[in-house]
Amino acid sequence: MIVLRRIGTGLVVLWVAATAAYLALLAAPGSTVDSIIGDGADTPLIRSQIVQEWHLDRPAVVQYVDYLWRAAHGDLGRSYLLQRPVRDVLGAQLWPTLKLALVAAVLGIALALVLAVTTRRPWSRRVSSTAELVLVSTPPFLIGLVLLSVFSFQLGLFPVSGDRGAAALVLPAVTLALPIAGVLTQVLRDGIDRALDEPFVITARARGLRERAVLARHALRHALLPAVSLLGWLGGTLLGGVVIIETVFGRPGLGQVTLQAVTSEDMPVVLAVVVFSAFAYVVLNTAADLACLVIDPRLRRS
Amino acid sequence: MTLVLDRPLVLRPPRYAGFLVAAGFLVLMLAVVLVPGLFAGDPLAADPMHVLEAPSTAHWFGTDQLGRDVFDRVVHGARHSLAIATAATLLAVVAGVLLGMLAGLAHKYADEALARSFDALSAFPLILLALLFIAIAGPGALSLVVAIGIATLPHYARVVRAQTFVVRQAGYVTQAVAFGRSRLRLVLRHVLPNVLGPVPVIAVIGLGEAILAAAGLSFLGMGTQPPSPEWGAMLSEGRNYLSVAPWVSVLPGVVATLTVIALTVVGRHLQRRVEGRLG
Amino acid sequence: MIAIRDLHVTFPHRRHTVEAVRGIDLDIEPGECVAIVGESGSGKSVTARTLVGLAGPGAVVRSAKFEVDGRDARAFGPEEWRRVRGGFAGLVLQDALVSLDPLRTVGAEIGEVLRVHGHRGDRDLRVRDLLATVHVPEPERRARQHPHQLSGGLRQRALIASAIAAGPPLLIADEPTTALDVTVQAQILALLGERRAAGETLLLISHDLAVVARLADRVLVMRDGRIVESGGTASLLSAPSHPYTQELVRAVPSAATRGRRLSEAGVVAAPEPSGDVVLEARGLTKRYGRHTVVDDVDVRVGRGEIVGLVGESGSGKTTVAQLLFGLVAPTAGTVTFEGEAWTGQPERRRRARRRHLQLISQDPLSSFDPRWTVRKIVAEALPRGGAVEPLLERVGLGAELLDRNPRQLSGGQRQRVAIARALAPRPSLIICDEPVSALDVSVQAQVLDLLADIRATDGTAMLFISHDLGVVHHLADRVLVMHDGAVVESGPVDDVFHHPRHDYTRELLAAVPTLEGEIR
Amino acid sequence: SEEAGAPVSGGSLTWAVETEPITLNPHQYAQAKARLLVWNNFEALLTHDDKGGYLPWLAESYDVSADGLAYTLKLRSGVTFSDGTPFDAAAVKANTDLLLSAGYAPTVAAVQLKNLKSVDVVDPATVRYTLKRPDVLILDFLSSPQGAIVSPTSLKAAKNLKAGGVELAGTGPFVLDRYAPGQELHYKKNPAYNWAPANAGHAGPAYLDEVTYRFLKESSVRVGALTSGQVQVIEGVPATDEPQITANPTLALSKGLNSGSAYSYYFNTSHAPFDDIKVRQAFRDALDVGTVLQAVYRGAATRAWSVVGPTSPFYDKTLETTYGNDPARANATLDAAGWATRDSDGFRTKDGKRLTARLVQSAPFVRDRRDTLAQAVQAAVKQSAGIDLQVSVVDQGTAAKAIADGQYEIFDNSRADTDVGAALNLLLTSNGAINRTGVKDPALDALLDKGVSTGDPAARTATYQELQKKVITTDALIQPLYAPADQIAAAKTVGGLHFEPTAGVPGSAYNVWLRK
Ligand SMILES: Nc1ncnc2c1ncn2[C@@H]1O[C@H](COP(=O)(O)OP(=O)(O)OP(=O)(O)O)[C@@H](O)[C@H]1O
Ligand SMILES: Nc1ncnc2c1ncn2[C@@H]1O[C@H](COP(=O)(O)OP(=O)(O)OP(=O)(O)O)[C@@H](O)[C@H]1O
Ligand SMILES: [Mg+2]
Ligand SMILES: [Mg+2]
Repeated sequence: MIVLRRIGTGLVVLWVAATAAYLALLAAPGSTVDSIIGDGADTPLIRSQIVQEWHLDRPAVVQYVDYLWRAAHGDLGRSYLLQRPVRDVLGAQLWPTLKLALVAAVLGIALALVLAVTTRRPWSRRVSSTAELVLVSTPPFLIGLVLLSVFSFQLGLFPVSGDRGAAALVLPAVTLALPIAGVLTQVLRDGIDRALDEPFVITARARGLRERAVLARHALRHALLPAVSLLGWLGGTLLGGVVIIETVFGRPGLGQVTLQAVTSEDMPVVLAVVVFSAFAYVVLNTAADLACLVIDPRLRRS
Repeated sequence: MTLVLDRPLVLRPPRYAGFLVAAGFLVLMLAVVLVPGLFAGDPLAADPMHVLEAPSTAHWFGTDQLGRDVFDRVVHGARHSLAIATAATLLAVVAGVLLGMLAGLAHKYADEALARSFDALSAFPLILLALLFIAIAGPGALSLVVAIGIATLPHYARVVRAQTFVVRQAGYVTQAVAFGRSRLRLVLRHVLPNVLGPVPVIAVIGLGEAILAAAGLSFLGMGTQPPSPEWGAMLSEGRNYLSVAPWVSVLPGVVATLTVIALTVVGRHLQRRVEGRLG
Repeated sequence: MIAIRDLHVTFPHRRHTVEAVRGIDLDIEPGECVAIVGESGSGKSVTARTLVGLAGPGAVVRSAKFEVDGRDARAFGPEEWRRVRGGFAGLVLQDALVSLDPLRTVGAEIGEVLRVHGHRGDRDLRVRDLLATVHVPEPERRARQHPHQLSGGLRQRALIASAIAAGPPLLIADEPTTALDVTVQAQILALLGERRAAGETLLLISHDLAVVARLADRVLVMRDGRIVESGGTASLLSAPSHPYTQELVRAVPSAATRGRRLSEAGVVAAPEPSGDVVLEARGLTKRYGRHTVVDDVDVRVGRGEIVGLVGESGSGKTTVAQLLFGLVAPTAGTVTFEGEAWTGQPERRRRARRRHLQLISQDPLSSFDPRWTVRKIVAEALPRGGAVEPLLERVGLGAELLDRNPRQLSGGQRQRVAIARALAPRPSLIICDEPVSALDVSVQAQVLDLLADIRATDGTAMLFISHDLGVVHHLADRVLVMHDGAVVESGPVDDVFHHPRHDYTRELLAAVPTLEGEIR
Repeated sequence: SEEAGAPVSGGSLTWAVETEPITLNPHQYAQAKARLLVWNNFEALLTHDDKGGYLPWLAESYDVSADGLAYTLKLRSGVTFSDGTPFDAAAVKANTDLLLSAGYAPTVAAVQLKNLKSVDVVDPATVRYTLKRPDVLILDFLSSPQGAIVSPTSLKAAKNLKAGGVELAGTGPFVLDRYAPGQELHYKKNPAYNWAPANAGHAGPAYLDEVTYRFLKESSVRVGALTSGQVQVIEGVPATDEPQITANPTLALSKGLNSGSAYSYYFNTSHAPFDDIKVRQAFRDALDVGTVLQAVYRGAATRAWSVVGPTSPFYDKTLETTYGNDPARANATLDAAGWATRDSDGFRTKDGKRLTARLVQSAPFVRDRRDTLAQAVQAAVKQSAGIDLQVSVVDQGTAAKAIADGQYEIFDNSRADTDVGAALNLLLTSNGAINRTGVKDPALDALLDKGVSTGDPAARTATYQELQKKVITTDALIQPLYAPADQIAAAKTVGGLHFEPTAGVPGSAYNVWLRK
């Protein structure tokens, strides 16, 4: 029931997102024909041919309904620029991005867990929280540029760019993971602090539990709750992050496709990216809700 | 009364030292924004004979690809970057407070619709949302302001909405009903001021986020137009020379980072103060 | 078992150091039940926690002698303290409802103690036995449930089970009955009495003299971190020697205190009811979904009358208050206020009459706009041009508080400000929803005296909601007993409380611990 | 280079390129930077020699009728596409007909084939192109990527015809067998290949077994990949990175100037201020192109004096040093033209209006640091003559709108057409597809017509030189800046790297070998 309702709202969010983006792009300056022509030759003949080819002479409403109809059937249209089905364009770029995002997420989460749990003594805590502050305050591309400059250009430890082999994944994944780790560590630490303030922790201590056990068996689980609900945010950050990270490290992926599509007003691709990101958000948030249910029995009531 | 237990006490007292340093830095930044000419020379003066020179006493931050002094550009860039971030945050705060309060006070369905649209809006990564907006309006400072404003708006709207719920049900609003106050008066006298409470503090931290977002978008070439010395744009231009002249991109980035850190430190300090007062 | 001399516990802070405990002596002999009573903040909990080495973060503990189980605890390391906790002394914490980890099952929480203290054998079986010992029905099913699935009473039982799991010779119970309904409270006290009868050593902590009176052999009265008086329970309660203890004993409201002042010697006049009806509700019903929260309730309050409304938590008292106040529309039923229809009116029409109906709630702090000063809060309620100072004077507050923020006031002062504000528009009826439940006995005594004075001088009628039968018996003229949303019994207080006709009322009355019963 | 030794067969090469082609269908070709990829697996009927003439490739010979309206080509025999389809006249006709069909390649049909009437199969080894009016540029088309012949079988079968890819089969020395979008293209040798043109360097199959082209957009990243040995060849080396290559003894750098039009600023003459020739002249005098180029490209750019690139056979060398870099004259001219007052920012004004020129650059098409160059020009003309050059880099839609609405005073462009006549037609004819100067001059149109009506190189040179004098000297329509160039940097173990004759862009991998 909960799942069904979630899927329902999810679909609504998707539809709203797709429609909003569609309307927004409709409002963009320059016609669709302009964006298809790009900086190429431009004569009335060429224009009329383009209009014919893409059926741009139909009323906007018809085009919109057609777009929705096809999107509902999994057909996201054809890229104006690349002349290929959008599904192929995104499909081909999905894996490199996903790979990067997954590795970065795992790295970031692992780092955050380790830091939040191990840096409980005053001085280590201070060092760690300062580092977190710096990480969350630094533009990700600066982190990337510095890592690139030091580890690739100066030391030559990692390949400069591209998507070949595990070594090429290290720097971008670290760049993407560091700010995430910064935020998550703060959230986890705060959650642990809060949990340690709760009376049940004193009860646990009064039973003779070791401090380590109090942390692992009681506090950490409570700290996970706020962290898990950040899953949606995490997905957004990763997706937004790859746009910049892929540019910095010259990696292929959705970020590059998005950027190219936005600058050249490749409307079908832009729309697809919008729908995809809304989709990812819906999926991740549903997952987060379910995870919260698993962790916190109090939520299972209704 | 409940007790605060077994958390190392050392952490509780606010870090005044850090706060003071950060606040001092921000004051300096403010001065730089108001009278950049006092601190640095012409950010546009190109010198083709001294291109991509390393930092020295003549050029503290080195020179860029056109022989412009990077320090001068960073100083003047503060005005551009901070103006964009401030304008965007103001936009987000004003719109967010209005919409959030509207949702918090509205009837169930209107509230639900508004809340869902905040959700839908925050379903998109800031960068993507801004890119979408820029795809429509074209790059430029104004686009950046509106894009970041729209993208960060749900943040404030949600806080205000939640706060409105709390305030709406608070005892003192009930009490005010007991004195036969009209709805409008209730909203203006009790709800609005109490809802606004946490907003300035979030806005200070949000300002840092706006700076980061603006820098990110400028980095992607969607921001201010050359030759204006915006930090993100400088980073982006300098990136081409990363292997030969890292200072051109790294130093503006460091200044941007320091500003964001300072804002966060000051914001968190204020937050603790406010929470301490309320709780 | 415990021998402590000159114990000091301080919490050093940068600006102000809190001296929570200032030089107390404490001895506990095996098989004895010792009680510590005192007002909030007197240092009871800190003392209890210091006994197991958990005084708190940054606490500085000094003592001339600190022996636990015959050994000098001042030299204990973490491992030795760990063995004391749960092994030598079981601690039942003050906040019973939140002292079990909400994310883990009750069985896991109890089993944890067993594991830590090296229990051999089938742990699940032992957990079930323990739950049965503390009279948890269906222990097998309960062990698999999470705390939120248990009622307050069951949670407290489970907590006690976990405290005694490793068989510690000493059980420390910090306010084991606070926040529980009277009937549940009686059951827990019976459980503790059982353990005491079985010869266990007990350290009982409470702010409620009546609770302590039933169980303890010896009572220590604490105030401001010091022990002001101690002695055998019966002698101490019947003939307190320290003025503070005297004050404490006098301040407990009950049937016997009707018409008397609680905070000082003296009487309060109770005017004859005039027979006018201020507010009348008929057939009030409120449903939330399929759940009927208030079921066909009739309420009538005469001019100058104090009507008590008692009932257990969740019985619908607050909802009745909201219905009468007109914040929530009833599902069925009508309310007439000062002879005119009150329900079913648009808020615009009611606005002018609002001032005649005021509200005082349990938590005054949340009823003040956090940004406002006392002056502004009271002035808002005053008709144009009214002065604030005389009002404050009436409720016994000095003008020096005028420019303070409510957060800078004590609990009693806050409630007085709330009363002053409620009085400002000269209302004909004040609805008081648990106005004294959060206050210490002595402060509660002052507030109750104040309310009685107001009724006597102004003739203001009150609907007085409380779960404390003693308070209602002390103050009210008539009483309504609520149970599961319905009024099961009503009538003059003495009639209802001395000759209860309904089973539920009898049950309630039987559960109330009273000082008189113990002293005699 | 010498260190690569004599050609050897075998091996696999990785080559980092700047641009990922938006399409792999040669008919849709639109990016000069993609040209080095096209010729690996596709071939045209003719190819350019290095003197402005044409050599047969898939054709054996060509013949032009006296009236210049019929071009008859004899086709090579024994050629097969990599999918097994035989190459013949029908295949050629199928390709050209497809190009002419509505909606397939609008630009080719409207520009390169605008004068084509029909294509006819004379016999299986002969095709005839019949024109509506004389147009020598048809030869340029026949040797261009758009004129490449694709297997008609694969054209019919292709799912994403316009995007192309592994499904399109050509006759070239390599076969495209893998395309990883965003990452790389992988070609393997076509062992049956035996029909290289005369100027290809060798005959028979290619030396390399496989070539991989990786797309690395950032120049620093390409250089890094080369210096760290991840790739053996890169193209596109910006001036600032050149020292890194030249300082490295194991690497070699070579450059080629592109054909087509020079990178130039075109003045919009349809409104003020550049409707006044004096202002156009003053702008050019205010600018010291040499210094600006030196600052931005650090001596790596070749200054252009004409709209026609210096490597073109039609280039008019006499234009050099005849204008520019005379601030005194610029200021005098502007004073005389009425822009005598200055505002508080130091810019010239007239009737309260600032002397402003807007240059709108479309972000996706900015390359070679032309945005940086624009900033340098901006600083220069401000300093020397108080001209306010406003540069904006915008997205494609905004740029298109600005151009369509005439909201610009300067338009920047370079064209990589192999025959510069094609570029000039687009840029300068009254109804040219990218005529952004707004010039409508019958005399100019007549010259442009004359330039394509004869195939005689000498006659064409004379025509185009007259034209250059007119647009550069007489009318001051254009501010030429630099001749676009390509760079190749490679490990010295790589041999046979070269630039395509005429086009001046890096050549295909056919003649490249890798020292063992
Ligand atoms: N960790 C701590 N840091 C600072 N002060 C503390 C701490 N723990 C307790 N205190 C202070 O010590 C004093 C005694 O507190 P304690 O909890 O012992 O009171 P109590 O008698 O149990 O009151 P209550 O009846 O409200 O539970 C209070 O003033 C309290 O504020
Ligand atoms: N808005 C509401 N929606 C649904 N149920 C409600 C609502 N308000 C109260 N209830 C339910 O109505 C019942 C009575 O609540 P009420 O607050 O009136 O009890 P009470 O007697 O005041 O209890 P307490 O002594 O704990 O304050 C409870 O079970 C409560 O959960
Ligand atoms: Mg206590
Ligand atoms: Mg209640």
